[in-house]
This record gives sequence, C-alpha cells and structure tokens, in this order.
Amino acid sequence: MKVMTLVQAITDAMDIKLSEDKNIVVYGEDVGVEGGVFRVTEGLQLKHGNSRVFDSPLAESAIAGTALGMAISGLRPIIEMQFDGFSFPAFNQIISHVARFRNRTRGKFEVPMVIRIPYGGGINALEHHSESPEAYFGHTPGLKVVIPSTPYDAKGLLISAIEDNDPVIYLEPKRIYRAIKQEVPEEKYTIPIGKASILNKGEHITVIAYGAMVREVQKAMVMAKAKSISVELIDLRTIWPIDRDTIRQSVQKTGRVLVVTEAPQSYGPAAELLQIVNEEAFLSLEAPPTRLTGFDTVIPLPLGEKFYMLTPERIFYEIEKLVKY
Amino acid sequence: MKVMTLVQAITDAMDIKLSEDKNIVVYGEDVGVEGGVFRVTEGLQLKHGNSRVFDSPLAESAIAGTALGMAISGLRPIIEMQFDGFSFPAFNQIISHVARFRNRTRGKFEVPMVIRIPYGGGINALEHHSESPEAYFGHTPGLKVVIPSTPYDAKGLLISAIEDNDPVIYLEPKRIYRAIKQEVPEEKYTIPIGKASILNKGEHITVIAYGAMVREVQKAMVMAKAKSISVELIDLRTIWPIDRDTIRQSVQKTGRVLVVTEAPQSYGPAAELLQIVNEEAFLSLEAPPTRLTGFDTVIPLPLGEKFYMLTPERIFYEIEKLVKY
Amino acid sequence: MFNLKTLDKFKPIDDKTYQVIDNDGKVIIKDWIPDLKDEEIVQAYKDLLFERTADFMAVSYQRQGRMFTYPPNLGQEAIHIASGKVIQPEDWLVPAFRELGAWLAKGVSLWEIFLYFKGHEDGSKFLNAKRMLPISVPIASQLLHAVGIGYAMKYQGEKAVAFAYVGDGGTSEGDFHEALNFAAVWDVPVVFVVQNNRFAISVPLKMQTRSLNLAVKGVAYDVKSIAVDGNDFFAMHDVLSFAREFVLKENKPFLIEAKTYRQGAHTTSDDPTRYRTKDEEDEWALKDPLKRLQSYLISKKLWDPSEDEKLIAQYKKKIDSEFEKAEAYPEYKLDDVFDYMYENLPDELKRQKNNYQNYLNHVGGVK
Amino acid sequence: MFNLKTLDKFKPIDDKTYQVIDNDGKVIIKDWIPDLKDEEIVQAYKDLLFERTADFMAVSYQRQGRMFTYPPNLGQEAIHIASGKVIQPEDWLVPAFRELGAWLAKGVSLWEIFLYFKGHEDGSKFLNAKRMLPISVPIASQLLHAVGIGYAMKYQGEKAVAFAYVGDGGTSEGDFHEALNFAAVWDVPVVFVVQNNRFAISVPLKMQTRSLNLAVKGVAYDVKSIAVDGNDFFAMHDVLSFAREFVLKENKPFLIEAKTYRQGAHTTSDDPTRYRTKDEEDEWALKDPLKRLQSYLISKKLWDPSEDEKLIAQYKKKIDSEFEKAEAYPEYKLDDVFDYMYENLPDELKRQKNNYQNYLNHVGGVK
Ligand SMILES: Cc1ncc(C[n+]2csc(CCOP(=O)(O)OP(=O)(O)O)c2C)c(N)n1
Ligand SMILES: Cc1ncc(C[n+]2csc(CCOP(=O)(O)OP(=O)(O)O)c2C)c(N)n1
Ligand SMILES: [Mg+2]
Ligand SMILES: [Mg+2]
Repeated sequence: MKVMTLVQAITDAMDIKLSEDKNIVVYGEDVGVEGGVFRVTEGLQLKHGNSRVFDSPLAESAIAGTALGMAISGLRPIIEMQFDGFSFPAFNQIISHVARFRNRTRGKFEVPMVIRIPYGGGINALEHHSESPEAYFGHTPGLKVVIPSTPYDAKGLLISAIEDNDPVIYLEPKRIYRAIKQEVPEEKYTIPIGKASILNKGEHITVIAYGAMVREVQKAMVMAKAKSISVELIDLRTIWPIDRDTIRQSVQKTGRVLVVTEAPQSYGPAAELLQIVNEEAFLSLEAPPTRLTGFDTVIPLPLGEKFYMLTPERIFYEIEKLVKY
Repeated sequence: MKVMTLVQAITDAMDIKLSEDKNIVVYGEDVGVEGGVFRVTEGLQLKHGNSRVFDSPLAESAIAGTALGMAISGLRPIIEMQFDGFSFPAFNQIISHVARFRNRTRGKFEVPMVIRIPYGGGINALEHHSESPEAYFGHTPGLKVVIPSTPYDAKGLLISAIEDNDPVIYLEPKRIYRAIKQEVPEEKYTIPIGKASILNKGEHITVIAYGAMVREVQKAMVMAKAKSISVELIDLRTIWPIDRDTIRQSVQKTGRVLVVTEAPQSYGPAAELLQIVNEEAFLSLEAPPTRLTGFDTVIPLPLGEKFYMLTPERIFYEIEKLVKY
Repeated sequence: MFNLKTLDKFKPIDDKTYQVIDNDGKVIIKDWIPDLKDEEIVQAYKDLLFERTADFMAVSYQRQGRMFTYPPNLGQEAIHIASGKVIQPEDWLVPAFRELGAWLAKGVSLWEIFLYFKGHEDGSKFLNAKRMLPISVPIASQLLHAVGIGYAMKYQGEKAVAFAYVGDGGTSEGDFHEALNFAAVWDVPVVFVVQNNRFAISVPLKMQTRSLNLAVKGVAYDVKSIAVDGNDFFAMHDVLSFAREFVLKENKPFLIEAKTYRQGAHTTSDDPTRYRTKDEEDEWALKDPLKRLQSYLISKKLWDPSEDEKLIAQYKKKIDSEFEKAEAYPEYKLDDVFDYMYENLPDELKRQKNNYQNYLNHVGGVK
Repeated sequence: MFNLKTLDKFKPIDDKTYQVIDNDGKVIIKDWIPDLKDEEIVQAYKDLLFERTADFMAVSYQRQGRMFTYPPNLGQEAIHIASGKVIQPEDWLVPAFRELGAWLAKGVSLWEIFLYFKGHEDGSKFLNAKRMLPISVPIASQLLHAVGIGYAMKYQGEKAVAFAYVGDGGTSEGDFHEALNFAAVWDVPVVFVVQNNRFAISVPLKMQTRSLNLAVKGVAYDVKSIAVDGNDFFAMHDVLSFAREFVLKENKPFLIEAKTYRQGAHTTSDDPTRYRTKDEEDEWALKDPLKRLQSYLISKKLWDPSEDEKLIAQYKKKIDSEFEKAEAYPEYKLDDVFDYMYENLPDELKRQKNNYQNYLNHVGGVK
C-alpha cells in the first residue's frame, strides 16, 4: 500500500496499464513533456516513450476523432481534454462517432478508449475551467461515464475503464485532485463500472452524490450526526449505467432521498437519479425526492463561487429539512 | 386566416419579421437558392435579397459563431442547422458563447439570435437525421428552448423567439412538418415563450408531451376515451424555462402523470419534468411519476424505428397502467 | 510514370490540374504509357460500367419505394474505380458516402449497400471487406478517423495506407483542417481524396471557398498535394498509385483534389434543377468519365461498344439478385436495436428491452 | 510606406518575414521612413513600457495571492502597442487573452482587467471601451465572432474593421479554419492577427504544425497574408496600418502572422523551465521589443534611457492605484450570479434565487 492523492492514483493506473499493454497510448494537449497541466501524466512520457505518451496539436475534435481511429484499429488510446469546458469542441466526434461506432458496425469495430476530463468547480479558475458536463455524456447512448471520489476508486475505476472494450468518459473531480490522500494498493486492481458504493450506512435519509460533492456531504454528515440524523451516503461512482439496485435498496429503507450535484439543475443529473427513485421506490417515499444542485446559471468566476458551490451547511440544511418533512 | 402546414407557418413567421426588421438575416447550409432541404426558407431569398437570406459554407461551428458575432453587433440572425445531428459541431459555440455572452459581459452585449433545428425521428432518414437533442440545450444555462407542435404555435413562438433579446433554440418537429394543417392568422402575433398549453382538459391523468409526440398522445387519447379515461394533455411548448405552474395545477388535480418524449431516457427531458412534479405536487401523487421515452440506444435506422418510436398503442398502454395503478 | 517531377510540374499554387486523356479519350501527355495492362484497363471500364449500372438501379429502387434516400455516384465513378485498383487489401478505406465503386472493390457486397439504404444497420457490417469503415454521414468527421488509423499503423510498424474521402463541401468543416494538420504533424500514411464535384447539395464551389483550387489547401499543412481531373481514369490511377507509394516511402500524408461533377442529384430527395443550369450540366456531360475511358479503349481497339448493352443486361440481373438478397434479409428484430450498443448489454438496457418485450407480449407484437 | 509591392516582396510562400529594425534598433530597410511622428514613436515606447510594467505588477499581485491565474504578455508588447495605434474607435477589437496593451489603447481600464483576474465578471464590462469584446478563453472560437461582426459592418455599410487575435496554438483549431474560410467567402473586413509566440503552453510550434510559417495558411482561403517580426514595433505598425487600409479598400480579410516569443510563463500557474531551454530564452531576449524600440529612439536621440526609471516609478503608482480600485470594488452579490443570464430574469431563476436567499436568511449569510 502507498499513500496517494487522486492525481497519483490516476497516474499510477495509467502507468500500470502502459507497462502491461503495448497497445495503450496516452495523448492530448501538454500531456507529454509537461505531464499535463495538472501533472496527471507526469513521468509517463519519460518512462514509456514519446510514441506512447505525447502532445497533440491544440484541437479537441481531432484528439477525440483520431482516438476513435486508433481504437477501431487495434490501439487503446487514453486521451485527455485539458478542462471540462474544452471538451465541447469534441462533442460531435464523441456523440456522433465514439458513442456509436460499435452499434453502427454491429460490433465489427470496437471503441476501447478512455476520455479523461478534469471537471468541476471550486478551484478559483477562469471561465470554462469549472464545468460539470456529466449530464451531456450521461444522456448520450453508447458511452459509459465514470466519476471517482477517492484515490482508491480512481485507480480501480480507471483500470476498469481502460480495460473496457467500450468508450468510457472518465471525469476527474479536479477540486480534490490533491485534497484527499488514501492508502492505495500498488498492484493492479479493478472496480466494476456501474456499481455505486455505500460510504456510510444510515437510517433516516439517503444522500446520493459523486465526485467532489461526496466530501462536502461527508462534512454535512458531521453536522447531521450532531443532531442525531443518520445518513446513508451513496457514492454513485458511475453516471451511466446507473446502479439502480443500490439506490432502490437504500431509499426503500430510508424513505427519504437527497441528490447533491454541482451541475446546473434543469435537465441535470439529479433529475435522472430522482426519477429512478420514483420508478424503484415510490411506495417507500416519506418525503419528496429532493435535489440540491448548481443554479441554472453559468458557474460564476471565483468571487461568485461562494454562492454557487454547494457547502456542507447548505447540504445539511436540506438534509434536516427533509428529515423533518 | 389561412390554412398552413407547420413548414408554411415557420416560413411565414420569418417572412413577416424579415419584412419588418432590416436587422434580421437568415442563413445556413442551402437556405438560399434552395430554400432549405425542407423548403422552410423557400422564397425568402428571392423576396428579401441575398444579403439577408443566404447560403453559408458547410461548417456548423462557423454558422453559430458568426451569428453570435452578428447578434452582438446589431443584427438579429436566424440560422439553420440542417438536421439535429449536425448541431453537434456547433456545440462549443452554442454552450461556450451563445448562451453566455450576455452574462459574461454583464448585459453589455446581447445575443438576439434564433437557431432553428429540424429534429426528431419517424421520417425514415439516414443516421444522424433523427435525433432529439433538446435535453442538451435545456441543460445549458443561458438558452431558451422552444418546440412547437402545431402551425399556429409554430408561427407565434417563432416570432416571439425572433423578438427575444436572448438566444433561442427553436426545434422543429420535422416529422409533422407537413402532417398537420391548421388555420393560422396571416398577420403577426406572438405566443409567449415559457408557457405550456393545455390541449385537453381531463381528470384522471396528466400527460405531458411536446413536438411530434403531441399528435401521438392525441391518438392514444382516442383509445383512452373509449375506455372512459379522461386525459389532461399538456403541450409543453417550451423546454426551458419550464412552465411549472401549468404542470403543478394539472398534476394536483389528476394525481397521475406520464411524460412522453422520444429522446433517450437517461438524463433525458422526461426526468426533469417528473422531478418538477416531485417538487410541486408530491402530496397529490396517486401513482409514481412515469415516463415513456426513447431507449438508451442510438435511434435505429428506418427498419428499426418501429421499435424505437413511441406509438399511440404504447402510450395508451402506459396511460391505462397508470390509471389502474 | 507519374513521379516526383510530374508532381512538381503540377503545382496547385499554379492552378495546374493533372490530366492524361481529353474529353475524347485522346492521350494528351506525350510519352505517357499506362501503368496498367490492356486487360486491366478493360476491366476498369467494366467496373465503371458496373458501378454506373448499380447506381442507376439503386435510384430506381428508391423511386419504386423499395429503398430510402440514396446518394447517386453518377459522373464520379472514375475516381472510385481508380481507387479500387490502387487500394490494397492491407490498406484502409475511410469513406464519406459517395464512393460506391471503391467500396465494391474493397469487398463490400452490393446487397449490403442496398440493405443499408433500406434502413438496416447490418448493411454496414461489410462481411467480406477488411479495413473498410462504414459510411460517414457527419461531413468531414471521418478524416480524423483515418489519421488515427494512420497513427496506429505507423505505431504498429505496418506498411499500409489509409485512403480517406471527403467532398468539396467537406473542406469547409473544421475537422478537415484538424485532420490535415494532425496527419502532417504526426507523419502518418494517409491519402486524402477530395471529390470536388462542385456542389455541396445546392451550394456551389464559389460559395464554399475562395481558394484557387482545393489541392492548394495542402500548403497550410505542408502536405504535398495535386489537383487531378477526376473524370480521367488514367490521371486518377496515376496519381493515386503515386500517392500510395509516396505516403509509404515518406511516411507523410498526401492530398488529392479530384475535379469532377455530380451529374445526378445530391440524393434521391434532391432536385438539382433548383440550383444549376442545364448548360452547365451539358458541358460536364462532355467530360463524362465512362465515355472518355470508352473512347480511349475504342481508339486502341480494345473495346467494341456494342458489348455494352449485353454487359449492362448481365449486370442488371446480378444487381437485381443482390437487391433481392437485401429484400430477403431477415426481419429487423428488437435485438438489433439493443444488442450492439455495448460489448455486454448493461443492466439498464436489459431492463428497457425487457419492459418493451413485455409490452409487445401484452399487445401481441409491433403494429 | 508599406504597400502592395512590399506585400508582394514578402510572400509567405517564400518564407519571408517583414522586418524594419534589427535587434539593435537599426533600420534595415533602406529608404524606410516611419509613418509616425517622432512624438508618436516616443509615446509608443512609453505605452510599451507601461504595458510591461503593468504586466509585471499583475504577476506580482498574483504571487501575493491578490489575484488568480494571469497570462503574462512579456515579450509580445510591440504587437499590442502597434495594434493600439492602428485600431480606430470605430473598429472592433476581438481579443484572445494576451493583448493587454491593445486593450488599454481601446479604452479598457486597467482596474477592470485586475477585477476580471480577481474573479469578477464586472471586469469584462469595459465601461469606456467601445467595440471591444471580452477575453475569449476557448481557443480560436473568437475568430468566428469577428467574422460575424465583419458581416454586420458590411451589411450596415460601415467603414470599419474587426481586428481578431489568436495564438500559434489556436491555428490548429477547426474554428480558425472556418473563420478564415467564411471571412474570405463573405468578403468581410477582418484583420486576423496570429501572435506566434512559438508555444501553446508547453507545446512547441513544430508539434503544432508543419507549415512553412503561419502566414502561409492564408493560401488555403485565398486570404492575403504576411509574416512580420512581431518584436519590431515599426514592422508591426506598418503592416497593421496597411492591412487596415487594404481590408477597407478591398473588402477582404487579411492575415498577419506576428512572430514573437512569450518570454514569461504561459500563465502564473505555468513553469516554462519544464519544456524549454535557457539558451532559447536568452536568444529571444536579444530580440526584446522594448529594447529594440529603445535602441532606435536612442540612436535618433529621441530618448534618454535614464528616463525609464522615473517613468516606471510613476507607472507603478498609477498601476497600484488601479489595483486598489479593483480591490475596493463592491463585494460580489447574489444578483451577480443570476441577473445577467437573460434580459429578464425567468421565473425559474427567480425561484432558484429566492430559495437560495431564503436559505441565506435562515443561516445568516454566506460563510
Ligand atoms: C456535419 C454535417 N453537416 C451537414 C450535413 C448535411 N449534408 C449532407 S451531404 C451535404 C453536402 C456535402 O457536400 P460535399 O462535401 O461537397 O459532398 P457531395 O455531397 O458533393 O459528395 C450536407 C450539407 C451533414 N451530413 N453533416
Ligand atoms: C478550446 C481550448 N482548448 C484548450 C484550452 C487550454 N489552453 C489555454 S491557453 C492554451 C494554449 C494556447 O496557445 P496559443 O494559441 O499559442 O496562445 P498563447 O497562450 O501562446 O498566447 C491552451 C491549450 C483552451 N483555453 N481552449
Ligand atoms: Mg460536393
Ligand atoms: Mg502561443
């Protein structure tokens, strides 16, 4: 075991797979010599050579589109979109091709590729550097979408993603890249895509979150505990496919559910998770399925983030309201 | 009054506004001489001249990005994306700029533009010609998103969209472009963006739909009526902002709700509308808020559409199940 | 033999176009010797005739309501047949959607094409075509796939080339630019073929770009390029063969502008009389690739035109039987909607499929 | 005077770069006469010094934790100051994010820039700058806005130009291609300025493109273009002035590659020693635009370098006071999150805002 940050766990996962499988290549803007603007690919080019870990010209559509080409012809590319907001120029390639090539060709061509995207707010960044685009990807048939919230999960999920023969969008909660340290096995292991994890067993309310919000919910749970509220915390881990079983079992038990996501509200991720609650546990509900989300606004520049980002206090406020409902 | 198809009503709206306001320009692929692949801009170039109605080179990002430039400098562009699936190359411009320029500049620059997009399936088309991307747009703060389902609404809503000082995504249900004829006033009128319409008053269940699905629900209602089921049908008309009041009032009365949309299910439009039901009418619910949507698959090529597209029979089946719940 | 010197003589920046035969099939480059044997040229002519016949038949099946929208190839076949001769089994073919003859040469079965345009994904399986991608509908997007394939081949040490197709309209898309640039920077073996048929649906070339020609766009990426008479089978064959060798030897991409004309409609839903003149059509009819190749063969006494009719009749039979095969294809099943989305059907899709199956069982099948 | 003939002499295809003074500030074009008066040149020097000082101060505010990420301009100021002189009040300035001196000339207040990089949208209001767009973060996307503006100006019969900026890295994006192409096809008055500072963050030019230079990319669109020494104030001024006239007269776009070097870090979060050598940095230090202009002025007896220190001290005071103004800016309010999203706040946003306000009231304000 080794104590790792989220960044280190991700680097480690790529390093292990690069060593193991010659068909894996890693590229994107600044991922080579620079090791990525967040240093997630640091050291990988030196170790694995610059035909395997390299910089690309500055063009996201091309990064995604060439990766598709590589993936259908025998390689297993892992590409990086430098920031969430810069994945949008690649949308056409992702939606129209990456997600569809297997279906279009009836399985003749597989698309084993991973698109890594640092995502989310709370880091005092410039515009377009703090977006939460997971609902766009979750709504796109043909993709799997994964978001880890701990170093341990980050490594295991990324290895699963790399080994998956379908394209996986791997969103990295950049706000906690270095905020959490955890013991992580040095050897290879996988965590299945599509399975949520229950981070805390509880009785009064189910809270569903993922990515950086998990930590904020955990802080809120300290406040809840002080008021004797017992929270069951589900870390979703996979945005699609959604782990209905875990959600059902939990809400059937607690009768109350709060989904916490920083993405904008309307047509956002929380609505889907709550509709699943309607479908799976309607008769157990003792309070309206509730969401606490970002506003339907652009995420503000740093000085305005204090309003936009969900704080433990606000999460606790919602928890308490729901439990008292 | 004049009997018009949906296409004619849309053309008419543009014609009226072009005549009235010299700052309006209309462009996109093949919209000039050709009059658009669906003939929606037919006759407009001849009448208003080719500096006002014209073809662009084949590049959707450029069509959207140049329109933003025009809009912030005094024009009011109406642009066309030739098909739903070809709006994706324009996503970056739409999400990163069109939706945000007002906020970014604190209102110094306004973005009065309309993006017209024929959308939806059921027309036996090639791949990428049958998509329902409304959730992507609805989830993007800064946009308004409109979908008419009748010629009358199409004209009034488009005129509102053109006169709006914010960017409006105007999705045209191409499947019913010529399927419905209706008396439409020849003069100018507007229909407010953000207001749903109740197409049928009913007691037992609320059905929410929009676009081409409205007609399918209406067919299902004939079957329902035969079984003495009284359906309240809400035509949403605006995807964002959502008319919460109309939804609340209806579901509070009926206690049951079905949302019918052809877009894929997960993180799709139906989930949002049903979460609004949770938020607004939870205590009135007598059955789980329910959705009938497209599958989480690529919409199949024509021979497979019979499985994917929602039929009146299937809608009726869900209505009956819900009412019996 | 077309070689580096020839390339140098036909600089796009000087607006030169490489041509071997004129409109009457007469060779206009002195000392030119075809790099194909007589039988091969005759076979090319037959292939061209076959493509044209199949294409006509496709349009008529569509008119009969037995197929959906179809994009005709009429007038552009020399590009396809020359491509078919040059592209090797180890090469990749990355199509747009208007290269029928090249697909067939790569091993695609005509019934698969028919099946595809009848609206079945199984028509994209291309059971006997190795290294052939499906039709790409989003314009120019496929060029990036070719570049990725090129990178993979280079990485794996293969000696093969990716041939990627796009139209004149497609050169306006950002993906065209990004593909050419990535190909150049990464030094990958890709031959880009722009079929410049002068229209993107109704939009004429002059409203698509102001560049001198489309080959000259290679300058922006330092990609070697040339404009070729795309209705001249020999010119296309010369340049494609040269390009393949060049790309393999230099490990660099190459760009070909094939100047041609779409004699038919954009698709069966299109009416070209709305946006172009009869005069223009007539002018280009004189440059028809089939007639030019035929005139060459006749002048060399390699072909008796009275053979055509017999051949066409024979082809039609074959084509009809391919179409029948497509029509007899097993019915579309619910599995076809769900089962290819992922390697293993995720639980969520199983759930959706089961729910639907239950509904079907309840109502007794799809209406 | 730079004219069409000069343009012709500096063809990008021949890899020529227009230069007026050498590294020591000596004029290298014989017969060259500046088209600016002596006082104007002195003023340009002062402006350059001001930009540089403001830029240094910005970096140090950032280091002190009083501002967030900031992209320094060091080494590229000649392009900005020359732009500032040429761009007229009726012209539009469409920035990327690294043209500080040009923004200031357009009327942007320094405190607004500071406010923006402190993380407040109000810093993009540019209260006194007409026809100036906000900073554009998504690389190259802004070029299309300039083309749209150009179309609008042309449509409205205005005689003015849009100046649009992008970096070398930005030329790889599809939007660069689409913008140049649309501008050419639509014949709009846009001057595109590529600041080629040889790096896109850590990625060097040779991994960005294989083209001979960046100006040559104009060939792909038939857009007239030229490469200029971007560290040479006079060269930049000549070409920008010419380009403005050209564009107005011909109603056609123009492309300028300004060859320069980012002497500082990409942003304050970047460490250039990771990806480039001291030798390279030293080499480019010799070409520093400020020193070159200063040397010219000294040689013409127009400047006494001992003045610099005094001026810098004076500037620092001014800059500090601008920064204080930014720091004293009213606190960020909830309204700032919601109220500019739409012309009229939609009910849904009112609801979200009210809910949040209720929460704030409940807990007694933001923590
Ligand atoms: C991204 C995208 N935008 C629009 C379309 C609709 N469309 C189909 S073909 C076509 C014109 C293509 O012209 P060109 O590239 O010249 O090819 P050609 O049809 O002439 O062979 C258009 C606009 C599309 N398929 N993809
Ligand atoms: C679409 C997009 N992708 C990635 C980024 C991240 N990014 C910011 S600046 C930059 C490099 C830009 O290089 P260049 O265009 O040469 O401008 P320079 O920074 O050198 O002035 C990158 C990759 C971005 N802002 N936008
Ligand atoms: Mg064409
Ligand atoms: Mg640069």
